[in-house]
Formats: sequence, structure tokens, C-alpha cells
Amino acid sequence: MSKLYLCAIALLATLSINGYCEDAPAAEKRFGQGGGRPSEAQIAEWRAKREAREGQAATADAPSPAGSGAHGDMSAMSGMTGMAGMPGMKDEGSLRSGRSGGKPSMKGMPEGAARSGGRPSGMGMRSGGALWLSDTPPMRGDGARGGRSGMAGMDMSGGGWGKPAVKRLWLRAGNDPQRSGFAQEDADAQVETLLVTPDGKPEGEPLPSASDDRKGLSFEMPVQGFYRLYLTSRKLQGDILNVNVAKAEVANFGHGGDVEEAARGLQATRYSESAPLEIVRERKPDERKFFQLKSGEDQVFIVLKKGLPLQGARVRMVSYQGWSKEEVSDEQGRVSFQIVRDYFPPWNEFEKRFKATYLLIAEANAAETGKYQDKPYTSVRYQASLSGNYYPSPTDYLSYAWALGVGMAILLFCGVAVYLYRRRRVKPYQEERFHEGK
Amino acid sequence: MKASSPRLQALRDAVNHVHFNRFRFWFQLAAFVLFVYGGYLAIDLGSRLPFFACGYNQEGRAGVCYLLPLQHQLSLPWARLFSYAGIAVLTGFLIFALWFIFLNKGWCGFICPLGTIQDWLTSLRRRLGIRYSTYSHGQFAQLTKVKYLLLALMILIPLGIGGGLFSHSMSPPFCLICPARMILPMFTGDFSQFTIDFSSSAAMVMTALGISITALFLVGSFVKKRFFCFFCPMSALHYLISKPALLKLKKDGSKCTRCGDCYNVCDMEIKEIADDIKNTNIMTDDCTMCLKCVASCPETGALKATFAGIPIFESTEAGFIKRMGKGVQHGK
Amino acid sequence: MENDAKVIPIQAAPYNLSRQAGEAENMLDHIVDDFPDNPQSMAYFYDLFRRVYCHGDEVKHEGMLVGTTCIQAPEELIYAFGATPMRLCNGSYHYDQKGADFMPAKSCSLVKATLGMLNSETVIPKIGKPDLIVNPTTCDQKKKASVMIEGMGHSVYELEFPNVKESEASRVYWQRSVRQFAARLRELTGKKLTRKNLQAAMAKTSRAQAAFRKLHNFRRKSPSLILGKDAFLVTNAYFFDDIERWTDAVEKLNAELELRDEAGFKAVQSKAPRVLFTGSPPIFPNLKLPLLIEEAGGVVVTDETCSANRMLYDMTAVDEWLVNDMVDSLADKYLKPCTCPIFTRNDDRRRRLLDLVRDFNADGVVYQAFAGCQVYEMEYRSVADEFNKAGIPMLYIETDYSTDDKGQLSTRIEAFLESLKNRKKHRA
Amino acid sequence: MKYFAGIDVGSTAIKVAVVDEEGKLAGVHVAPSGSLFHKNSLEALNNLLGKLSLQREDVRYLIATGYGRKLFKEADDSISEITANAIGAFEAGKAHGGVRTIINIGGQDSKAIQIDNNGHVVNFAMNDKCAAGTGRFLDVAARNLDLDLEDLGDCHFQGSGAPLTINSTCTVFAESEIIGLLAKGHGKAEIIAGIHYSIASRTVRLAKRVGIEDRVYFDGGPALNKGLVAALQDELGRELVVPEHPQTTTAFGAAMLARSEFMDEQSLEKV
Repeated sequence: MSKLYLCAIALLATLSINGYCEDAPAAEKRFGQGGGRPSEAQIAEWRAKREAREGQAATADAPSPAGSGAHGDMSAMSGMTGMAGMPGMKDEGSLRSGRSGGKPSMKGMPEGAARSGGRPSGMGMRSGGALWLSDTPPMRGDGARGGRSGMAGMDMSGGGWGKPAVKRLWLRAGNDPQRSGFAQEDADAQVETLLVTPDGKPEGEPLPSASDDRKGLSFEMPVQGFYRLYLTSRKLQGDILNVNVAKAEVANFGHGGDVEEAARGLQATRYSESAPLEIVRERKPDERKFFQLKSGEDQVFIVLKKGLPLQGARVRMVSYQGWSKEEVSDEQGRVSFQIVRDYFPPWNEFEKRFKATYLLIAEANAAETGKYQDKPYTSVRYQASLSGNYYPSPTDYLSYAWALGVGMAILLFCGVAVYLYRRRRVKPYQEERFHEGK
Repeated sequence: MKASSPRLQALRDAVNHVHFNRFRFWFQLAAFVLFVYGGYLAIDLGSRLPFFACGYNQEGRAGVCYLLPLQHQLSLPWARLFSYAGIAVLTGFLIFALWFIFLNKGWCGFICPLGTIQDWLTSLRRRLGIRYSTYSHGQFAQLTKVKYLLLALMILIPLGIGGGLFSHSMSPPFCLICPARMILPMFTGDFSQFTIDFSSSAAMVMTALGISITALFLVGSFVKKRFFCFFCPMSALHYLISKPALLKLKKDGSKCTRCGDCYNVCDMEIKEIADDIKNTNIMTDDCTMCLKCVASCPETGALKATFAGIPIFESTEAGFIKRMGKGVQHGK
Repeated sequence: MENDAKVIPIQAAPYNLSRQAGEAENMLDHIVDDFPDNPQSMAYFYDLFRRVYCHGDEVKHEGMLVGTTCIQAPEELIYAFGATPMRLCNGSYHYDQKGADFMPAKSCSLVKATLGMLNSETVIPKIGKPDLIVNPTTCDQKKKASVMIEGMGHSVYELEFPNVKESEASRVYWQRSVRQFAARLRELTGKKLTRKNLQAAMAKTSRAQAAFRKLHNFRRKSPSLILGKDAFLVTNAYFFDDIERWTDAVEKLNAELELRDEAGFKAVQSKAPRVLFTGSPPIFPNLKLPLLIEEAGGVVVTDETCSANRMLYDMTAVDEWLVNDMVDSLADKYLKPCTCPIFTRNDDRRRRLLDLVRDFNADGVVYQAFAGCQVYEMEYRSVADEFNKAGIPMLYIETDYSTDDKGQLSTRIEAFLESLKNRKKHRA
Repeated sequence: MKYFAGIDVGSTAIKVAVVDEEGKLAGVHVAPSGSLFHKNSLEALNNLLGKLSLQREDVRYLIATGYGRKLFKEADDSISEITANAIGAFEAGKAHGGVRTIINIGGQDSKAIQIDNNGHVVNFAMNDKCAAGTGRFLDVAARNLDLDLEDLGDCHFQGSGAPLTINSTCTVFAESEIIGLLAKGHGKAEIIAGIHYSIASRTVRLAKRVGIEDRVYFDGGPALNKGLVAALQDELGRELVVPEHPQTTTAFGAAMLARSEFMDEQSLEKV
């Protein structure tokens, strides 16, 4: 079956669902009662689990349980940058560039500064900027990436008739979705890649080395569901252990196909208990197979550490155009962002299937001690990244008012025309009319 | 009279004397509920249905109208369409044809939700005591070609899209102007199709056309019985492959008095049903196989619906008298 | 100079002693007495005709009286306006002779008789003076009769009827005519046409039609349960009888025929040739031809004439019971299935005849054309060709209301029936 | 020996024919009808029986036909003269290679009959209640010309000029036309030929209504008139079969039918 057709359907499907709501709060109203958030019972369960684990690992200076109030070394990110939303956005990309991997920086960001356009230089694991997985390679010069991408990032090169689709991801470094280059290899870092397939082990398996291109990570997707790729790199810098987890989540659903398989895929767990730190995009209660995030919507992410919610993690979201905002995860590990609308092309160039990439970086420090490659460390700096795509909101280009206006106008016009025609018609042979009274 | 067992004859009589309009109303209602709300009961009959079970009705649909996947398939890039994807197009068409062959155009007259809505609008008008409109002979002859034009466009435009000649935002062209896209999702509380898409000029034109046609549809089917069916490209597509269909509308010309009763009740104003005494297969391209003509024919055996050659509903004098005897007080 | 000449005063002889009554009585006696086993329920009709035609009893009616000269006048509309339709077509030789004053000698007896009847002081059937006479513009002779009827002091409405029935234009034209007719009736009666009235009127006629159709279906049985002369008498009574009473009587007759059928009763010998009667309508007392056929041992099993089958057979279907729709449907019913020879082409009549022959298992056809009824005379050729092709024997008889050709006709009819019998024997 | 009789009670003459068991004609008799149909019919029958020295009982089956057939109550059955004529002509025509079309001109009517190969009537036509073109026409003409009816045939061939045209088809008007022609000094023979052609053309028109096939059998009283036969043949352009006793074909047919009816009944009784 043609993927194009699938995707177009997916688009239409999401349009028709999301298009209902004029704005996000309305969606909240309508769907809010669903199972979006973890229930009280679930939170209690998580706590119990965490406490049990802490009991076992008494030696480690574990971070304090979420919600305990005492933060230990975990520094809560406060001093938020400006409101995610319209103009008051910070430009962080340029400020960050050049810094070494992941030292949180949260001060001195000028409010309302326009994007400087400075391109981050010297990217890579060494040179700073987060490490993240993207389904689009860095653009080369022309800058016209994004744009129409009916494939929604699906690499069609391998997906022939009857063959499973092949997904190719690129490891990129940088804090700007548009401008991050390929990640440089770092001899010091120890990299481990795990692929979690919908029907595989929950901890995942090493990625089969399918690609000769070091920048591209390819894998086949034979079954429906969410494929997750974890790329974990560890590196000791002084007495600080840097743990970077770049994660990509790829949805693979088809039209037709096995319905049960798709349902299973939709319901399967989407986090890994072995991941040192990871960001999970919280599913909305009404999500279906071909979900698309639209700008203007609120999206909740959950920060998990080894499968458990982590409070106090600093989470930064960077939009396609580089606008960013930072939040700190709450006791359930949740952070919520409104997906900012940053796509303002000239009217006639507007493309409703414009695919934009957002980048999410979570950071947390923990005063954990241990040994890495026989060298001791006293604290661990965790960093997790997740990228995803979002699209223009239907409200940006769909108008109810116009439709209603045009519709009513035509309705009235036709109605009146028919009425007058029938009223005034002195058609030969029909002059004699009868009353329909009883 | 054919020799058949008395029990079978009694059954036939019971069928032939049925209060047809009442039966059809309930049948249509049931079909409407099934295909507009069946999705909530996890009913899914696939996406090759030969009638307007609109795919835009995400929640409730119990299947998808074939025109939607057909247009999508045809708008594939040519390189794929004319290679392996062509097989998918063919198998899709085959499944559609299999569905179709089963009921012929009976899908239109009994199942199609959009047709049912038109019938409801008609009965609303009737209750208001407003007379229906008819086309003149000349208008009929002209307008009856429109559905073939739409069918041709419905195939050519997606091909053009696949070939890069037209914008993708025109896809699927017919669905964008089909009133079912707006009206059917409405029944599940989804008004999202009542919008104009300003994302591109093509999309804007198509959606504006869509809303205009929906408005026209509402006015049209209020004053004209089965207004839209007259222009429906699905109907044209049906007719092209109707030869091997199992359900058939048959006419015995020698029994016909050409009284025009059938023409009088015909929603589609098909004159042939009354005037044509040569063809035994009387279904025309405009026909929706609502079988109202059979129910209103006073000549026993002149009109009948057969399924695989077996008569299932036949015009009878007694049935006619029962159905048309409105207000007749039978003497003791 | 003798001056004993006497002035003889006008003496009105009692009606039952008149030639006219004699003609009717003679025919009725033949119908009743020459045949054994008349159905008992026919007594109503025998009695009706005896009262109306032989005794000259008055025919009662409700509301205004609207006379019609053709089956094309929509009687449902007349009923709906609270008036009573009365078909004026007459079959009396007496009136035929009187009407000859108005029409050329070589014109249709039926039209002449109708004119003669309308011109006489005492109209039989005694219906009084119609408030309006509807004269559809069908055949030339009827068309030209309008002015003459008007000259007799009647008020005439010419209901325009098209000559082509296939075209859509004529259909629309006729619907317009019917609408205008309704307007004229509204003017006449001062009443309004409402859904309820029209529906009630249509219910009346459709009940009558249902009863007729049932009778019609009984005549399919072979050997016959009822003779054609009785069936003609029944449909003739529809011209002037109260429609409800008529329907009741026909339903009673149907019940009796049902009993006859169950008892295996035969009204004629099984060998009796079955005849389809077509052409100019037999109207009492001119039942000469059907009677001759049945006296000679044949049986008229069905007919295609405007005094019986064509008048009552075709029923109206309505999609939406709104006045406009009902009126148009009615108009269609009076035009589309009509097989009157006044239409330019008349394939439907030939098909109808063939269908009737097949359906009623008729052995032969008798085609009556009134001398001077050009349209029937002209259509004879095409009908004969059609039957010839189908191998169905047909006897064409040109005659009028006079009885002086009875001897010759009986020879021809007998010879025809003998040849039918022979064919039947041959086939068996 | 069993005998069977047919009696044709016509408007001008009563014809009786008797056949034997083999269907051979035993004898015929012709008598004028007069006004007392019944009495004259009985007399005619008895006369013939006397001639053939038969008893009434020898005649096992008697069928009446003709205009007055209903009045002759002694008959076992009655049949229309058209059927009887067809049977008679068919039987008589067998000797001449079979006939399919019969033209009969009687005293008051003329008929054309078409029969099939078995002698069954397929189609027939009769003149419409008018004596034009019938025997009565010849009668009237002979009276006007002061000739005997029997002499008309011979006169036909004695003319020196072409036959005159008689325009009037009506017997009454033709009468005055003939007188007019005489007054103008036309010869009797030409007038007679004209009359014959007038009748012949009328008859042929009648015959054409039923369709003319093969040989044409011509019977009835006027078939004795050779002039009329010649005129008819000329108009038809076909061979004519004229029997020896053209008046009695119908009676012969009735007698033949009586025979076959009797045989049928016998065979039924046996079964």
C-alpha cells in the first residue's frame, strides 16, 4: 500500500479531529477527563517502587524522591525564561554555542532578543550543544528544509512493495533543531545504542549495524507500533560523569494491516526502565495511529529516570525557529509546553503540511558517586534529548467563519432564488396553483 | 401463475403486498445508523464500499466510501501508480465491484446515507406541504450528463496530481466538493469539515466550492427529490459496471400499459421506466433502485426486482391497491 | 267547403309505451331472458336498467351535475368539488335518429345519439339538465358537437385534450388543461379543491376501480363464470349510477362469482370460443354485437372499449398526497395509458390488445367500428396487421345502432365463431 | 345406405343437396324461396327425396344453413352459410387441384372466403348491408333492359364496343343510370358488359380484403352467368373454378358437414 496515501489519510484524519477545537483549552474541556495524566494511584505506585529501589541502593547517593521537597543536588530550574508563546522568546542557541556539553545555563538571557542568526560552530559531543536524534539530516546551505514533507520523515528508500519500511535517523549535536550539525565523534565518550521495537524486549537491543554511514542510523520497522532508539553516551570530565541519552521515537502505523497489532502498538509502554534519563511525550487521550502535533497545542512531557518520574529536572524546549523555553518537571516528572506557532510564511507560500522539528533537552544533576572506567566520580550530570515534529495548526488556515458565511450566503441565495422562481414563475401550463391547506 | 408451493406463494404475496414506503424508511434508517454510527460498535466493512459511507466521519463510520481511496490511489506518483501500486488499484476496484454486484444500485436507494438524508429532507418538505420541483425534459437531458463529467474529473484530476500537474491540496478532488464530507460527520458531532482551507489557493477554492455545494445540496434536495443523486459520479461508476449485478430491475413490456404511474413516483424523473417497453433490464444510469416504481405499478408482473434471477419483489395489482388505497373505506 | 278538420292536441304518451322504451325493453329482455343462469347479483343491474331505461325513473344525484361526453374528463375532480359526474354517451337508436338532424348521416351513432338525447325534452336516462357539460376535445365529431350542444342551451366546457400522447409537451399541456378544468369547476361550484376532498374523491373511484378489476380478473377463468353482456351492463351502469352503490353491487357480484368459481360453475360450454371485444363502445341499449356473439355460442371474455375496460381499468399512483401532485397524477392517468384511437400513433392499443388476448386466453377478436367513426375504422388496418402477425383471428364489423343488419351480422359472427371452434378443435 | 342432407335456405332460392356415405353427391334441388320459408323448405327437401326415391329416415343427419336456417326447425343442426360454403367449395375444388379463395355472389349478399389446406375458414368478408354487386343487381338490370336473367350471360359477348362504365354502385341509382344510357342510344350488350364489370370489380375489391390465393372458386346463382364469369376472371387475372351447379355448393357443404358430424358422433358412441 502506498505510504503517501497513508500519510495523507493520517493528515486528514488528524485535521478532522483536531480541527474541531478552536484552541487548546477547548480541547482540554472536551478530552481532559480522559486518562492523560497519571492517576493518584499510579503516582503512589511509582513512589513505592522508587523507595524500594533506594532501599536497595543505599550506597549510592540517590536523588531524593520526587515530591519530597528536599532537592539535594538536583537543582530545580527556576527563573524561567519568558513565556512560551509570542514575541517574548529567548534566543539561547547562540549563547549556548561553544559551551561544553550540558552545563545548565539559566541566567543572563536577554528578554525579547531577536534571534541573532549566529550559527553554532564546532558542534559535536565535545563542542557543546545537546546530542539528539533527528529524522532529518542537517540542512546544507539552502535552508529550505522542513517544508513539505508528506512522508512525515519516513524514509521511503527501503519501503518497497511488501518490504518493511526503513527509518533512518541522524545523530545531531546542537541546541537548535534547524541548525544543529552532525555530531562529531568523541573518542572519549562511550556510546551505546539500543533499539526498542514494539514487540521486542522492553530494554531494547543494540541497533543492528545496517548503515555504513556513521551519521545515519537505519533500522527496519516490520511491525506496527512505536520504535524507540536510545543513544547513550557516557563521558567522565573530571569528577563529573556526563550521561547523555538521545532518544528518538518513531511511530510506524499503516492503513489496513493488522488491527490488533496496531492496537497493541498503541498501548505498549513507551519508556525504558534501563534509560538513565529520558523524556516521554505524554499521549493525549484521543490520540490515534496517525497523530500529529499541531502548533498552538499544549503538550506534556514526562521526565523519567530509570523509568521513574523525576522531579526538578530542567527541561528546555526549542522550537524550529529557535525559540526556547525552560520548565522544571513537577513531582510527577511532568512538564507542559505550548507548542509555539513559529511558522509565518507569506500567505501564498503557506504549506499546511509544513513539518517543523522541536527539540527537547532535559538536564538533571545528581550527587551520585561511583566509578566509571575505574575512575571515580562524585556527581553525575544527566542530559536527555527528544525531538519531534509539529505542524501548523488547522486553525491557522481553516476558517469556520468564512465557511459559514459562504455556506449561508449560497443557502440563502439558492433558497430565495428557488422561492422566487416558484412564486413568480408564469410557466406556460402551470398558471393554476392550488393551496395545500387541509 | 407459476406452479410453486403454496407456502412460497404466500411468502411472495406477503412481500409483494408490503407497505413499501414504510419498509424502505425503516430499512434506510437502519442502514444509516449502521454506516454513520456503526464505527462506535467497532464495525468496519473496509474502505471499498460502493456508496457514501463517508471516510471523513472518523468516529462513526462503519466503512469507507470507495471514492476516497480511489482518488488517493490515483494521485500516487505515476512511477508507482503504473507499477506495483497499480495492482493495489485493481484489487481495490475488484473489491468495490464485488460489493457493488451484490446489490447493484440498490446501495443508492436503500443504503447510501446521503441518499437517506435527501429522502428525509424530502419528507420534511412534504410535511410542510411544499411541492417538489421537476426538471423539464430539456434540462433533464442536459443535466444527466453531469455525473459522467464529474466521474471523468474525479479520475483525471488525481492522475494529474500524481503527475505533478495539480496541487496536492486538491486531493481528493471529489471528496472536497462532496456534500457528504460535511454532512455525515456532522451526525457524530464533528463539524470540523465546515471550514474553508486557506492554506493554498487550490485548497481554498476546493473547500469554498465544497461548502457552496453543500449549501446547494441542502436547498436542492429540499425542493427536488434526490437532488444530488442526479449528479453523483458514484452513480455513473455504478452504471458502467452494472451488467453483471445480481439485483436487477426488470420490466415486462408486454404487460405495461404505459400509464406512467412509475414515472410519477420516480424520484429521479426517469421517463424510460414508463415509456420503454423493449428493454427488460430497465435500470438506467440515473436509477437509484429505490423500487418505488415496482411498488406503484398496478400491472401484475410488469415490474420486478430480481436477485440472481429470482424475483424478490414484484408489482401486483393487489399490492398496488393496498398501497395506494389511501383513505379507501372498504365496504362490508 | 267542409270544415270538419280536427285539431289533434299533443298527447304525451306515457314513456313506457314509447319506441324508446320499447327498444330498451327489447334489449333488456334479450339480455335477461335468453340466457339461463344469470348471476343473482345481476338482478340489481337488470332492475336498475329497467327502472331507468324502461320506466323512465329519475336518476338521483348529489350536488351539481356535470355531464361528461368522454372518459377523459377527470371524474375525481368533479367528485372533489362536491358535484356528480354523469357520462352522457348514449346507445339508443331512437336518439341516434333524432341526432341525425345535427350531424351528417354518415357520422358516428354514438355522437348522434348523445346529441339527440341532449336535444330531447325528456332525457333518458332521466338526469335532468346538467349544470355543465364537459366535452374533451378528442375525436373530430365530439369536437364539433360542442357548439351544437351549446346551441341546445347547455353550458359546455371544452376540455382540451392533446392528440399525441408520447410527447412530454402534450403531457404538460394536458396537465394544464386539467388544472384549468379544476378552475372552471371551482367557479361552477364555488368550492375549493382541498387535499381532503380530492383524496376522498380518489378513494371513491379507486374503490370502484378495485371492484372492477376484481370482476375483470374473474373473467380470466375458463370456462367463463360470467357472460360479457352482463359485464357490459355492469360497466354501463357506472355511467349514471351512484358510485358507492355501484361499487357495493359489483362487490356483491364478485362475491357471487367467487362462490361460482369454488363450485366449478360454467356460464358457457367449455368449447365456447372466447372473444375479445374491441373498438367502438357498446352502450346500452346497443349491446347488439356482444349479444349476437353470446347468442351464437361465443363468450366475450374481455374488452378494450371506452365503455368498460378503458374507463375503469387504469389506476392512479400518487407519490406525495398533495393537491398539486394528485392533480398531475390524475391528469397522467387520463392521458398516458389511454388507448383511444384518436391519438396519432397508438402502439399502446395494439400492445394492450395482444396482452389481453394472451391474458384472457381469447380465441379471437371482434372489432366493432361504428359507421362514421373514422378513427376506429382507420386503426382497423394496423390492428389487423398486428393480429395477423400474431396468428389471432379477428372479425371486423362496421355497424351502427340500427338493428336491420342483425341477420347479416349474425351470419358473419356465427361463421367467425365456427372458424374459431374449428381452429380450437384443430389445435387440441 | 345412409344419406346426409344439407339445406340452404337463401333469400331468393332454397337449395337442397344429399350425399351418400362416401360423400358422393346423390342429388340437388333448387326451388324459389317465396315468402313461406319453412313450408317451401320442407317441400324442396321432400321433392329431392322423392326424386332420389329415398325416405326421410334414410337421411341420418340434416344440417340447415343460409339466411333462414334458424327457421328450419327440422334440421339436426344449423351452420352459417360461410362455413358451409367453404366446406362445399373445398370438397368440390379437390377435383380441380384445390382452391383457397372462394367468391360467392348470392341473391342479397356477396362474400369472399379464404380457406386453409384443410378447408377451414381463415378469413372472410361480406358486403355491408347493401345489395350493390349482388344477384339482386343483375335482377334489376335484366328487368330494366327487358331481358330474362338467363340471357344476360349470352348478351355479354354480343356487344361490338367496349363495356360501358356504370358509375353507380347503388342498385337503385344504377337503375336510372341504365335507363339514361339506353336513352342515349347505347347498345344493350355494352350496358350489360358494363354491369358485369361493375359487379366484378366490386367483388374483387371484397376478395382482396381477405387476400386472394391460388385458384378462385366462384359460386352462387350469378355464377351461372357466363358474362359475369368472364368479367370476374378479367378483373381477377386468375383461373376461376366454376362448379356445375354453382347454386348448390353451400347446400353440398352443409350435407358434407352433416356426414362428418354424423361420423364423429358414431365414433364417439363407439368409444
